Amino acid sequence: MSAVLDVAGLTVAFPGVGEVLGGVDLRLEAGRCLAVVGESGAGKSVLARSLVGLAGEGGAPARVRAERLTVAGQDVLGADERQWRALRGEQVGLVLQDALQSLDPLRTVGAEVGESLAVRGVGRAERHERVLAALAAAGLDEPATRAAQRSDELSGGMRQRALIASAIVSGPALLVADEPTTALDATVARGVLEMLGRLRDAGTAILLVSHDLGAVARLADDVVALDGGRVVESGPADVVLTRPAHDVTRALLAAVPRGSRPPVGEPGPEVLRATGLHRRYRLPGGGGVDALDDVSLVVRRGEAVGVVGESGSGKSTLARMLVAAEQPDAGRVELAGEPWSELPERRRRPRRHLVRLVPQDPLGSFDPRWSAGRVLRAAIRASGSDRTPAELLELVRLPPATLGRRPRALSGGQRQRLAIARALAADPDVLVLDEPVSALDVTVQAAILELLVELQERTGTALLLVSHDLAVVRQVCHAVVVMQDGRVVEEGPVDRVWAEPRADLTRALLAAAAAVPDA
Amino acid sequence: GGGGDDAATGGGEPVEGGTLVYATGDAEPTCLDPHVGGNYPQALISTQYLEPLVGRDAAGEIQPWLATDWEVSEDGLTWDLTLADGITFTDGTPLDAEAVKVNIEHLQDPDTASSTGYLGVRKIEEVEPVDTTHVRFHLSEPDSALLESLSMQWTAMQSPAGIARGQDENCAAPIGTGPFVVAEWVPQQHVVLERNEDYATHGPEADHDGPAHLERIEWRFLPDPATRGAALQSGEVHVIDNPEPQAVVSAEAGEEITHIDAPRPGSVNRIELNSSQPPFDDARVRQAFVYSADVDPGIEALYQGVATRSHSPLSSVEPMGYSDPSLFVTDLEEAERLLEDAGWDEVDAEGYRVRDGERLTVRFPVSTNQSVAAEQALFEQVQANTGRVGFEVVLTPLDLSAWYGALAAPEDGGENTYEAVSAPYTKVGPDVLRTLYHSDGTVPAPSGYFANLSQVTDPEIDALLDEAARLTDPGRRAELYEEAQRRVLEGYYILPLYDQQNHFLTRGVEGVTTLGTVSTPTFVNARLTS
Amino acid sequence: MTVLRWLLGRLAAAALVAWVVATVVFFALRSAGGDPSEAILGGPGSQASPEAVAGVREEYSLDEPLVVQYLLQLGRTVTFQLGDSYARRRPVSELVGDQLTGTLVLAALGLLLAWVIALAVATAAVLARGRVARRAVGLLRGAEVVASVMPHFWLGAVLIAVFAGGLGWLPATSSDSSLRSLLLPAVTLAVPVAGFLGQVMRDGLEEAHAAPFATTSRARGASEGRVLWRHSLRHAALPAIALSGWAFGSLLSGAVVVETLFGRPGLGRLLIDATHSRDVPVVIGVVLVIALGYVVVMSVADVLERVVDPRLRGRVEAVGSAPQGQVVS
Amino acid sequence: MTATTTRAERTWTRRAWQVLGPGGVVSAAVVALVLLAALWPQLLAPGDPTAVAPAEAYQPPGAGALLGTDASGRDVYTRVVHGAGQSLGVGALATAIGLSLGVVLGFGAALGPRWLDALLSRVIEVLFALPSLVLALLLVAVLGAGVGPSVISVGLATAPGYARILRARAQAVAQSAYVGAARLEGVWAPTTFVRHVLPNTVWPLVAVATLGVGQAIVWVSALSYLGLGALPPSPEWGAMLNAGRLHITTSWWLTVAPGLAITVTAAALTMLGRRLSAVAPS
Ligand SMILES: Nc1ncnc2c1ncn2[C@@H]1O[C@H](COP(=O)(O)OP(=O)(O)OP(=O)(O)O)[C@@H](O)[C@H]1O
Ligand SMILES: Nc1ncnc2c1ncn2[C@@H]1O[C@H](COP(=O)(O)OP(=O)(O)OP(=O)(O)O)[C@@H](O)[C@H]1O
Ligand SMILES: [Mg+2]
Ligand SMILES: [Mg+2]
Ligand code: NI
Repeated sequence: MSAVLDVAGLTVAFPGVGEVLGGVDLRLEAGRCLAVVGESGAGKSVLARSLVGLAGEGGAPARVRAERLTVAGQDVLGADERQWRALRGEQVGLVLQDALQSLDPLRTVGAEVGESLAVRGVGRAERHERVLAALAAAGLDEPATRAAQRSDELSGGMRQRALIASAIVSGPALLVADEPTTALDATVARGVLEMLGRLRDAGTAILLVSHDLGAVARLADDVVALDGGRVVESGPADVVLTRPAHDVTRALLAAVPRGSRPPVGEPGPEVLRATGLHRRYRLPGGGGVDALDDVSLVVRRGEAVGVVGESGSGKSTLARMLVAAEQPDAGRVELAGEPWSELPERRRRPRRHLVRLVPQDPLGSFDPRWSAGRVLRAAIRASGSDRTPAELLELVRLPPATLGRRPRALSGGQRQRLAIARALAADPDVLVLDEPVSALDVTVQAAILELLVELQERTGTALLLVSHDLAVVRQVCHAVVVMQDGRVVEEGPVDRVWAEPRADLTRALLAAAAAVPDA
Repeated sequence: GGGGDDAATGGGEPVEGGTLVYATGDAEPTCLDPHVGGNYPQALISTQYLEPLVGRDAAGEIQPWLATDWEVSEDGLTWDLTLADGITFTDGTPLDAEAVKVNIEHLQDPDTASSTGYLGVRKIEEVEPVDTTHVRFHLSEPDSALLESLSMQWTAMQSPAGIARGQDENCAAPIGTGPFVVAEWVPQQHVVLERNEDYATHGPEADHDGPAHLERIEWRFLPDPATRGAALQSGEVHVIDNPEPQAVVSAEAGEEITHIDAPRPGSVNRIELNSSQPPFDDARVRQAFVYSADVDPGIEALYQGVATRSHSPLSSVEPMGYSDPSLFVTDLEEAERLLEDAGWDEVDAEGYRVRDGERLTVRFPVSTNQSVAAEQALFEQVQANTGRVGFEVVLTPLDLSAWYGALAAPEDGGENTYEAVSAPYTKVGPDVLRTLYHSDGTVPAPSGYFANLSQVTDPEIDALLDEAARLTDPGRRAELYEEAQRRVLEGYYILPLYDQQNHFLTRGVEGVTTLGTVSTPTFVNARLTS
Repeated sequence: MTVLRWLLGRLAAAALVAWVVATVVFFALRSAGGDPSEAILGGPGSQASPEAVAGVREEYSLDEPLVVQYLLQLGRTVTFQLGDSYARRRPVSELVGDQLTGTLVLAALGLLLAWVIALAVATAAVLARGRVARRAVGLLRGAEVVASVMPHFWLGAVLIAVFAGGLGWLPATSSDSSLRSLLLPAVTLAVPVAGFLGQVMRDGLEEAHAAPFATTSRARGASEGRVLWRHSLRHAALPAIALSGWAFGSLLSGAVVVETLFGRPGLGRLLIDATHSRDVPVVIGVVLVIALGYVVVMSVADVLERVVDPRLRGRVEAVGSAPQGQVVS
Repeated sequence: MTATTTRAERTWTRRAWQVLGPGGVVSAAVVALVLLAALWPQLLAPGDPTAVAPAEAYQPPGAGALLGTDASGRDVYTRVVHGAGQSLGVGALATAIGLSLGVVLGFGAALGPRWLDALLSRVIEVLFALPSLVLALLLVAVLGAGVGPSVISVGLATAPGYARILRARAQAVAQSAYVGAARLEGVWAPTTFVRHVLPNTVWPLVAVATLGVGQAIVWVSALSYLGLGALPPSPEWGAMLNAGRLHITTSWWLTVAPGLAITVTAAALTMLGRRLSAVAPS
């Protein structure tokens, strides 16, 4: 069978940046899936874009060289813009990494999905048919309704599927999918992967770029590992994922969260108790949504409690309520046995240092004009503790040089650590973390999780960890609370829940979270 | 002289008919009837459709027009005027003695708020229609300036039927005997004047019988001088007024554009010094100001020969004007000495003179509507020049309302808010001196306005002007007016600058002349050139 | 329901504007010196007799206390009885009505031109390929900034000197609504606004053109032109539309200057003349019309924004996340 | 010693180059020059800007007078240099007025109770609805011509713009996660305002204000055209430009010199403002 994609010696350089890809070789046949893995910045996205002649998008114009560049059976080495255009959409579909912003918010989903047909002059009626078919094939319910909506009216998962629909609408021979499952719920991600699997089985060649080795294991036939723009390892998926030859691949695999924590020996005193929390949000245009519906929970000293659930199930709302960033409509929160949620802010202020929130988006929670040092000093002053900024940095394993830098100048992992350091300034009794690692690279994620476990063991601070990733919860937490539609559907020790899940949702979540084979 | 200099326009055969476009820089009148209010823009446009009882030639001689003959009684209190026979207004109403009576009464009616016109006919106590063509004026006291007043556009004759329509309607389209008729007035845009086909009352300037050559005049309002110049150059308009001096100079140099210089009669353009309060209540200070102003080089540079320096209170077109250049020298040392004498002998940190802790300040409100750019520049030079001997001149550009406000008499006997001002005043004949320098002129109208802005209150001058106004003997009048002018000049009440500038540039038209009265242009002879 | 609320809001704004304008203009002009009765009696410096002045004062209630006069004026303004001009003795509504279309046509054409220029510049900037073209775009950026700070009167004077006085291609004056006579004044008005809009649009266009959805569109085989017309331009137009409301106000301000310069009849000139003669009813009338026109234009811009950006349609003012009372169970 | 200074200098200039870009650096240089002219005009032009010499009127640019002379024989170069102070001052003052009013309205609307927001938003809307020149005409009618009223009216006219930006900005900052984080740390609200809201709102505004100064200079010059601007014999650029405009065909330098001064200064300020707002942390 001839190769849909045959690349040799692909080199991409940017002026001022240098070579981002250095001599990449790839080969992919119809009906197969090739996964490209690698750490952040390895050049995965540049590679994906190069295959449709858009390497330089969003930045300086790229210089692309190759020994061989055959895409969908056509030699595109030195192709001009018109030749590329003929290829794009028709022969190759691209799903960009920024799925949430890859659909024009001003146009209907139908118009976006049908664009590659419109470009080729396909008639309106036929276009409509094929758009609906593509949407259905991408696993969207009610395709007709979706086609009439705009991207901001869709959830993240729906957008991701619509984007895939737009890439496959003209039935391309090759689909390049860059991180199609990041930012998706485990259950939703699983749906997307299954859909890609069906496409592959129907004969489409798929190039999958992903940092999620679980997804790779599920879908890919072959794997290519990139590091610094070079291919460091390649081979059949089951070989690479079970017997990695290169350090980078090995590190990637090692970083996948695995295993669980031993149960706490002696449960400490209660630090946080929520009883019967209710919260209802009004929706524009009438109606409302119950973000929290009779939620109760207890967190003890020395204990780590995980909160999992699908997107929109009320996890963040619960977290905000526990730190009294928001008031419950009904129910109450007690902090260390004393009233908390019903106090006026004035009386709450002196005890605020007892509980700290590490928000999902650490960058937004720092004043962009403040240096890390200033952030920490302010936190220390606010809680009246006697720690020093240097000490706090040490605690989260950040170099002292970080003190003078602004949050924007820090990497994602560093920012997350800084946020944790800030929270620790107060020596809180309980630390509430909302999705602390969802935006991070697997390797960085592993480091943070390790840090959290170690911290807790050292200080005994109670943890409440919100995450959509079951593996993360399992690795860090002793107990878990599973939420659905604002309600707690299951709770209990991690081991018990994993071993014998009681709620349907828990079972579905566990099934969706594909395990990466052990190295 | 009042006539235009009829240099042949560059090429082009004169043609009959056509529309002449006139662009004026003067404000758009709010009423086309010059009896109402009465300012120069009204005189300008009404010249085309209204005519006065008498005219005036270039030499200043009164000439017959609607009135063919006149006679004054021995005591000067009764005037008999004979009207031309068989004349009708363009609406068919006859121009008879009754019509004259209606017009004079219209001028005297407080509702019309006529200013210049009212001042001219205020001594007429009664108008007696003797028969159709004879009318008799009974005066309260002799008025030698009566004919001059009646020659002005502000007292021009209108159809009584037109007046009877009421002020609002009459303002929109006054009805007269002129060569053109008001056909349409689109405010802010133009007034369209159509030819009067039955024109019969040819005045002193008319050079042919029958109606005017032009079919129509479009009278446009174009406030920006640069735009007016460009519009003339591009051939959009045929005649413009109030050109910038530089435009006049380049017109004279070229072939295409003809320049008409028609200085206004009556008063000269001058800076008046308010003698009613310090510091100009002291003649020495006024003299020092005049000695240090040094306006000659400025007038030369700014006007480039377009305006000639004057040393008289009266316009150069007034035969009775008296001029004394020796009084208006530049002598800084003498100026300084005069100021020291007057007690202004200290100088403050900024170089201004001080007396008793008070600075020698001259407040000088300038009307941006009435002073052209060159004139404002000249005032700036006066400011700089008098500054050298220690005057602090504060120039304040003001819009017309505010400017009148600044000149108005204070409500309750307080001080005036100006020390110097330049206020144009147009009136035919030397009697303008009585308006401007008679102590009666310091008595404000209810609005606070008064004409004698230098506030000259010299009984001798009053006596001379009163006497001259009563006499009809030209020789004796001239003597009296000369003496009055000498006293005004020697008292340094004013700093004469130049004639009230009145220039027109024409292109693609010939035969444009100006009336010998208030120098407004008439198009009775005008023909477009192809 | 939301439409009704929006409409009510606009009406409230209009009423408020009317009230403020009447108040501000009234007190401004009454404290400005110069007597309105003069304006009524034939302009400043009139030598009307005391009887005439008294008569006028009585007729126009000028002898009442200022507060009473204010309330009278307010009553008239809010009921949109603009009264008669002092100086011209004609109903203000008529005067304003006569001049309204001329100014509106001028301002509208100015805005249109500004949009066309801005669009052309912005698209050129985005589509420019190659070295020379990029250089030229760099120069255009400078030109945009310079254009945006051009004083109207200077630009107009230069245009007149060149195109009317020098080349004689176009008339120096503008008296009607023919394109020939509107062109120079409209260009004079448009250039500074175009400079502004151009900068805003180019920024928006460059941003949208680099956005992931544009890349995705290219990946579907769309040409640069299609990406521009179907995607980027609508995004870039949004801030420009929002700015157009402001731009219209600036065009009306500019109209005051441009109308004087080109001898063009219009609201601007009417306003200047009326201010100079303290013709209070006319000033109030003109300012009111300008202000209300602005409210209308802002509303139109609002609607347009919603047409272009459907996301705004459902937007209602912050429907509360405010807690509905404290219930402790 | 010298080597270190030059290295320090070099890094400093390189930094400026990086932050501002070539256009920004040139603009900054122009602004610096204009500032110099504004503060110490004697340094650049030792002559007297008001000294008249009618005999030397309308001299074209040349050896005698760098930029020629005007209708009164005053040196145009000297006047342009000495006019910088007033023109720049006018722009700065108008912007200061606009900004302070904008700050009051904007912060009041953004941070006050709901009714205040509604009220102030209406006020902003009304101010927007009165175009600047209309405001200026009214003010000049009240206060008389001169720089003062022009400055006030331009200030008033620009205020709603600033207010709107401020309101949006202050609201965004007040609802930002970092202000929320400070609250959860138990920081007192007024402290948060001073530490976070104020600096993060006002700094981006500095850039906008720089842009506004240029605009204000142009607006005040437009008032000069209507005869409502600076009083003679002040060499304010707008007044000079307007006086020279009448001689555009015969003595071009009378408009070109102040015209360039206005456009170049305003353009430089605009460019600098845009660069600053591009680099301002937001
Ligand atoms: N248009 C461009 N101009 C200059 N540099 C670029 C451009 N696009 C990418 N790069 C650089 O190329 C490198 C590889 O980027 P790329 O986006 O391919 O990483 P990635 O492997 O996809 O990482 P991630 O997992 O975070 O998405 C990075 O250092 C990036 O900064
Ligand atoms: N301020 C708000 N106004 C209105 N609705 C809200 C608000 N905040 C949250 N909601 C709604 O409440 C529900 C729960 O939201 P929440 O953010 O707690 O979910 P989550 O479990 O954290 O989801 P995710 O995993 O996507 O972060 C959602 O339906 C959400 O749309
Ligand atoms: Mg990537
Ligand atoms: Mg959440
Ligand atoms: Ni993940």
